[in-house]
Amino acid sequence: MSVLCFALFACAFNLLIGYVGLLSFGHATFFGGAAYFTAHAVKVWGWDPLAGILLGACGAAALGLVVGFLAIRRQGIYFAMITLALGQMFAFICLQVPFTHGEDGIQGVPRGRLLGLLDLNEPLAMYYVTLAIFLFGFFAVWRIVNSPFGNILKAIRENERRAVSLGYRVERYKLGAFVMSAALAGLAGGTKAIVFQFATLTDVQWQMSGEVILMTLLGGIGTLIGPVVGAAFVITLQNYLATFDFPVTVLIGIIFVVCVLVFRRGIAGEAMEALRRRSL
Amino acid sequence: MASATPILSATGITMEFRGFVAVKDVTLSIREGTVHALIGPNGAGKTTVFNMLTKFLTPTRGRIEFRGRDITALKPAEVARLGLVRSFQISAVFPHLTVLDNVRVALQRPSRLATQFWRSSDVLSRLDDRALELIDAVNLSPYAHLPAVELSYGRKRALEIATTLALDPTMLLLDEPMAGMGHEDIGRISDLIRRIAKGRTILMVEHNLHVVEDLCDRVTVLARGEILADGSYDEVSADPRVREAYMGTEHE
Amino acid sequence: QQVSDNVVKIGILNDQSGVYADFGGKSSVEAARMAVEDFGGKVLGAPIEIVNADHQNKPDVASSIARQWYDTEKVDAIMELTTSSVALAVQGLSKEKKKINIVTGAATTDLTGKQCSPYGFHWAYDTHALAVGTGGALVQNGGNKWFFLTADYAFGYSLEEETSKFVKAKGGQVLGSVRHPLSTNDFSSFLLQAQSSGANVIGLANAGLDTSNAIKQASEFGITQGGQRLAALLFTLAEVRGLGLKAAQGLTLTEGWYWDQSDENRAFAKRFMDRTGRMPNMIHVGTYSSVLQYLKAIQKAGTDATEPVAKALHEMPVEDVFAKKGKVLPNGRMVYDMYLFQVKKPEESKSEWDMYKQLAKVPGDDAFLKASESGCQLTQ
Amino acid sequence: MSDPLLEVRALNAWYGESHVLHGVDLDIHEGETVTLLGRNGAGKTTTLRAIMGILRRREGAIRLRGRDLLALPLHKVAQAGVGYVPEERGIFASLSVEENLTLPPQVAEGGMSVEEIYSLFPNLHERRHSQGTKLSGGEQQMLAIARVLRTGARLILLDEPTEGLAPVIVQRIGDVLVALKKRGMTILLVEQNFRFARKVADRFYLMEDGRMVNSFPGHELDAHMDELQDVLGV
Amino acid sequence: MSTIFGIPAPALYGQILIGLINGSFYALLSLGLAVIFGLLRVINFAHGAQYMLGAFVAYGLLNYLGIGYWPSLVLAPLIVGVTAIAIERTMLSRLYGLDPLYGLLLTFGLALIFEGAFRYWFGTSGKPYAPPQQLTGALNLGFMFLPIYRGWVVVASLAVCLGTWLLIEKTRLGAYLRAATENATLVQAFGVNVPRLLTLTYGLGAALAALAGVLAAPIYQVSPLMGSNLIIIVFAVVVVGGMGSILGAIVTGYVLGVLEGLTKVFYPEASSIVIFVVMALVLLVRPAGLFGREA
Ligand SMILES: Nc1ncnc2c1ncn2[C@@H]1O[C@H](COP(=O)(O)OP(=O)(O)OP(=O)(O)O)[C@@H](O)[C@H]1O
Ligand SMILES: Nc1ncnc2c1ncn2[C@@H]1O[C@H](COP(=O)(O)OP(=O)(O)OP(=O)(O)O)[C@@H](O)[C@H]1O
Ligand SMILES: [Mg+2]
Ligand SMILES: [Mg+2]
Repeated sequence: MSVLCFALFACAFNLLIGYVGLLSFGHATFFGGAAYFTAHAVKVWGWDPLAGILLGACGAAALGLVVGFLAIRRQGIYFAMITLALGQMFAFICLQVPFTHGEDGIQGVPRGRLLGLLDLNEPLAMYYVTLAIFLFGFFAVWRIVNSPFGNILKAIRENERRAVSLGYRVERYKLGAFVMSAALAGLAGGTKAIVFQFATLTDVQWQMSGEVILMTLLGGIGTLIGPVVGAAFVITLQNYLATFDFPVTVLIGIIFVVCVLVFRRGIAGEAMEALRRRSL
Repeated sequence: MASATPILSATGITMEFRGFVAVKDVTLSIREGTVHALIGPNGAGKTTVFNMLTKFLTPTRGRIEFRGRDITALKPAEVARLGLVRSFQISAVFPHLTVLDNVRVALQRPSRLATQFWRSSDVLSRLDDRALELIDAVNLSPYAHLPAVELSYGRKRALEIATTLALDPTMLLLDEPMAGMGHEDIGRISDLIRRIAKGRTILMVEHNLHVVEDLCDRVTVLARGEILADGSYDEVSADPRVREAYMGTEHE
Repeated sequence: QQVSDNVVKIGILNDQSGVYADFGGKSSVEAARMAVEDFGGKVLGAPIEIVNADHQNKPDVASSIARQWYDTEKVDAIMELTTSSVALAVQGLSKEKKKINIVTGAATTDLTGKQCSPYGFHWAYDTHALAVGTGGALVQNGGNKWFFLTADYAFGYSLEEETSKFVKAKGGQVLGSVRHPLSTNDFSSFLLQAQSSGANVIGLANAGLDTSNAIKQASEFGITQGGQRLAALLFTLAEVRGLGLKAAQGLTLTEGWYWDQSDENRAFAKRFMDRTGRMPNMIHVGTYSSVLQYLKAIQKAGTDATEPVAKALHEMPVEDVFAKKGKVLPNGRMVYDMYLFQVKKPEESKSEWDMYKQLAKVPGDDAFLKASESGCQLTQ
Repeated sequence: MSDPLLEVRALNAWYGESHVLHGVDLDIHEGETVTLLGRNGAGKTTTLRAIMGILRRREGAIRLRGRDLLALPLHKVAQAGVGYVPEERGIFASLSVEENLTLPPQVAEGGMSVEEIYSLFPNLHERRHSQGTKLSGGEQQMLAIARVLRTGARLILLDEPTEGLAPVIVQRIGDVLVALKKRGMTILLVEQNFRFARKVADRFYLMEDGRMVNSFPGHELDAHMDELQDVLGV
Repeated sequence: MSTIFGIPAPALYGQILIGLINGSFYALLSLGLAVIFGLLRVINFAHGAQYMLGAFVAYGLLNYLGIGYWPSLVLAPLIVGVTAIAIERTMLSRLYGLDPLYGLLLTFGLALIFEGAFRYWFGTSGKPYAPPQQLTGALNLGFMFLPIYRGWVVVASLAVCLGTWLLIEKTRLGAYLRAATENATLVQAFGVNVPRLLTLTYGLGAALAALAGVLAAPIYQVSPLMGSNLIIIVFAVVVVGGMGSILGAIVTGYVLGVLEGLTKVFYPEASSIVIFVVMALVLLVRPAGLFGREA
């Protein structure tokens, strides 16, 4: 289940990097922010879990609007830096505002009954709900990428000035994509809060943004399935390595470096390339 | 055919860059339905005027009106949406899209297919006929499925013109459309411009005087940021100041 | 069947590579192994196995590991649980799964308060004990005018708030406080404010690198030479060593254990040192003690089933190298004595690890909240 | 006849997977001005880039005074005395006009001085402190040419130097090339405007689809008009 | 005693001075970052790690080889610079011409490796490092007690910043550097050995970070964590100053240091985010940063 949450998160992230060419280094804001919103709504206000998750996604979209508004003014590396800094700012705020409970996090979030019917404390029920949400998000990304709107996004990535001269209000497109990506990341974060029954600072910190980049990079930037593969790989690795003697961060760092140097296309990307070569 | 009312008029526009005056108090009015040339030596301020007219630069002073509407304060995308579209002097295409996709991107905008993120992009295939037609018009049909990066320079320019035309603009601003083109293409693009000029207004910057002579109803000469002469090609080319500042001695 | 699956499996789940690795880390696993050996390697005839994992300070990783341990690897109890978000998350899970967890690596009193569990125990320090130790005992040692440097988040506030309470209760005064953001590099602005406040104790309500940096810079600004004392509310032996006595001298702090307090402690420390190359701190020894006590409880209950073992843990006194006359409250809080220490001057230190002198002993009953005041539902 | 200064034999070149030059042969003798003609996409620019070594995927032989250029890293080619004026001009935005002008290191004695260059292109003098890319298109072209004149390179590769220039300036550049020729400079020129080219060229090469299809001396241009018509569509 | 907004004036001067000291670190670090970014178009995420490395090398030199502060001031940047050169040669150089984001990701990975490894070897509580004998003690400036060592930090970093700025903006070498940022191939086609230039630049940038690390060792705890917290702030500084603008990095470093210092007095809770707030404001008004050129 945690793999599904992270996979959705990575897909949302990939929507930006893979198709708009924007590397957000602050996506943890939307993921972790949504987790807090959902956890709070469900635990304190006693909302239905689905409503809580939706609130998380909407909250993330709202955050996306603010962050995006500031960040889309620049491209490439500048954009990455700005999102990173804003993300860091958000993490500081989360540390300080009372409803997040500082470093303890919001703990013991009840899973409750979905729409009052389905008991999510049942692991299998929870699993299918998570799967359904993931599939919904995955489909949404696919749809957006292969839509007329997605087409314009690609054109903007290619040559922004030219797109402007053709009459496109480029900022709106980018902001639109950013908000969509944030909302989907929020969907993932909100679901995670219900699955794990807590929301903590780890999800809003920049290391989390780094992790989602790793997942996407490892799986294959700009491939639809890549982020899913990458997320599964990283999460499994993290849990597996936990019982190892070797320091986890070092290994993750090494994977990062190796990926960038030799498998830039990522697992899915390399696999597709291999297939293409064979069919030639 | 050409009516007397100006479709685009600029009054006293001035552009200063940190103390350097690139364009000084230029007043220009383009009559609807004409092909108007803006010529002048290098650095005279032609591209700068273009940039101001399409709002990629905001004039330091002055006022610009398009079809009776004050557009001095608009954003570039808005100006394009009003039907005033430009091409760039240094070629501007979407490099990793195919030629066909390049043109389709332009066609998409007025077709209201641009913001639909919930539909499949297959709906765009309905734009293909029109796109191929435009590509054929600039002689790029054999390359329709090639990514634009792989085109040679001259062909990129041709593609850019096709893309600009795709918007079916009321008025076109072409910045040196012939630059870098081979002779046969110059002929072809001239024909194309002549064809599209029907029912449209065109303002172009061009150094190829044959083309200017051939195509343009009216010529404005810019030198050092100011208007030096204005009139038909014959009038202007007879002006000794223009000959000295621009054409040089050899041009007959 | 007395012992499920014929083996007692204990999981040590802590931070082994991150910020808190020095608190417990891999060495805690060694401490747990020592407890198993000291117990005799078998309980009720069944072998004892220690497993361990690095949760990387991520509650979701911790929670996944704990779930996997409980569900597929048949782990019977989880110990240590560094950092409060992890401890709370795993305690929540353990409660749901009806498994025992004993926390030694986290400070929040919520573990035995609002979020207490019938199967959850809190074995070493908590914020309350630290506050009582440093706040209360130091006033009696002459530190009666306080100024706080507080980390600007919940942990810092609660340390400051509780400490102030005890300072005032003992007749001291709190002259003011300044809040600094988490992970501040430079404390000089705050130290200048503290310096000019007229206080004779500067309380550092923060943790980790923040505390280290504040202490180091305080010595640079001549604060201790100027007659003010520094009191760190959460600081351990390893960190003092990292600072060096030159910078840390005169610092007062509260810990639950120090190697040089008795022959028994020295003997334990030597064994530990031989195996890990470092001196144990209260968390290592706490984990040792929690494992040992857990085994004793199994022995007493005659089974490793959760309910009887939890009952035994609640009832049995704790008597080992870590705690003397320790007792467990109904909310899971283990009550034992804490100590106020002062860091020695470089010239007073006789060996590499000779760093503390004891100022006061804080009896367990004073140090820890009473079960009835803790806010734990189980005790009402 | 003496050995050529630059000798290109059976040159093949690729952009990634696409094979663009198919066995190009080319000789330029010391002091000669040679013009490459060909329609858009014929491979003229590619030939220059391959000689310079900017395009790395090449086969065949390129020799400068008998020395093999194929194996040299890019900067060594320039140091061997080859100057390059790229099609897209390559003016640096973060440098002032004057810095742009003085950027290329001198590779040999005998280059023009900055003063000489300014008197040749007064526009540049006037705008010397402004940012390089703030120059107009034509001014940038002048700057790009001016830049290699300073370095003392004896062989310069010029890619469409008159593109986008006002007729007066084109004339001036023609004069400059003639002057350079007098100084013994060797020039390889790519040009669409062969009215301009005929003024300066000693020899023409005609290119089509990545191959050299013909070569003839400058004065025979009129005699080859038909062929040009055919290949260039004049 | 005169007061400004309820704060005694002397205390205020003290805070400004302290802000300046912090600013020195920001300036040094963002300078190195800007130099590397300026030429290699690489956001050097390993910068924080290289800063930390500088401090640890100084610690190591002292404790294992008995080499003191002053030689370390030269040796540590040199050593770190050499490792950086090795990294550039073996890894970074393969990424040129690709999307600059890969450089960022690579250095991010390197930062994880360095920090993880140092945490593994040295633990997290850090190591002691005392200021050199000559610079211990403090000056009484009347309004505040200024540790001599801090005064030295300001002087040293100002000098280094100024020197680097002159090198890049006023020399031919600098012109090559700037031109190569835009079009490395073309600069190389003019006969400049660009690959070597890139290598040296990365080495220089890393050495600047390491120098900041050595300067920091006596003030801050020498710990594997010391870089990762700082680096994000330094990124913000660079964005505010305008990426790749050398002067911008330096000036903004000092200005933001002072601003942060003042926030610590007036509204300490906000001092960690003040830089980010400034960054957001600057981006709204001047997207290219205060000293950046519009793209
Ligand atoms: N952004 C700018 N900042 C400063 N100066 C500029 C800027 N843009 C243009 N200029 C200057 O303004 C003058 C006019 O430039 P412009 O590009 O309009 O010329 P042009 O007439 O289009 O010339 P060409 O035919 O060579 O393209 C030039 O001298 C140029 O250096
Ligand atoms: N970057 C590139 N990638 C792939 N193919 C390219 C690239 N650049 C050019 N080509 C192809 O190489 C061929 C030769 O191009 P080149 O630029 O050499 O032509 P040219 O003769 O200089 O034309 P022009 O007069 O238009 O400048 C063309 O077919 C072009 O499509
Ligand atoms: Mg122009
Ligand atoms: Mg060409």
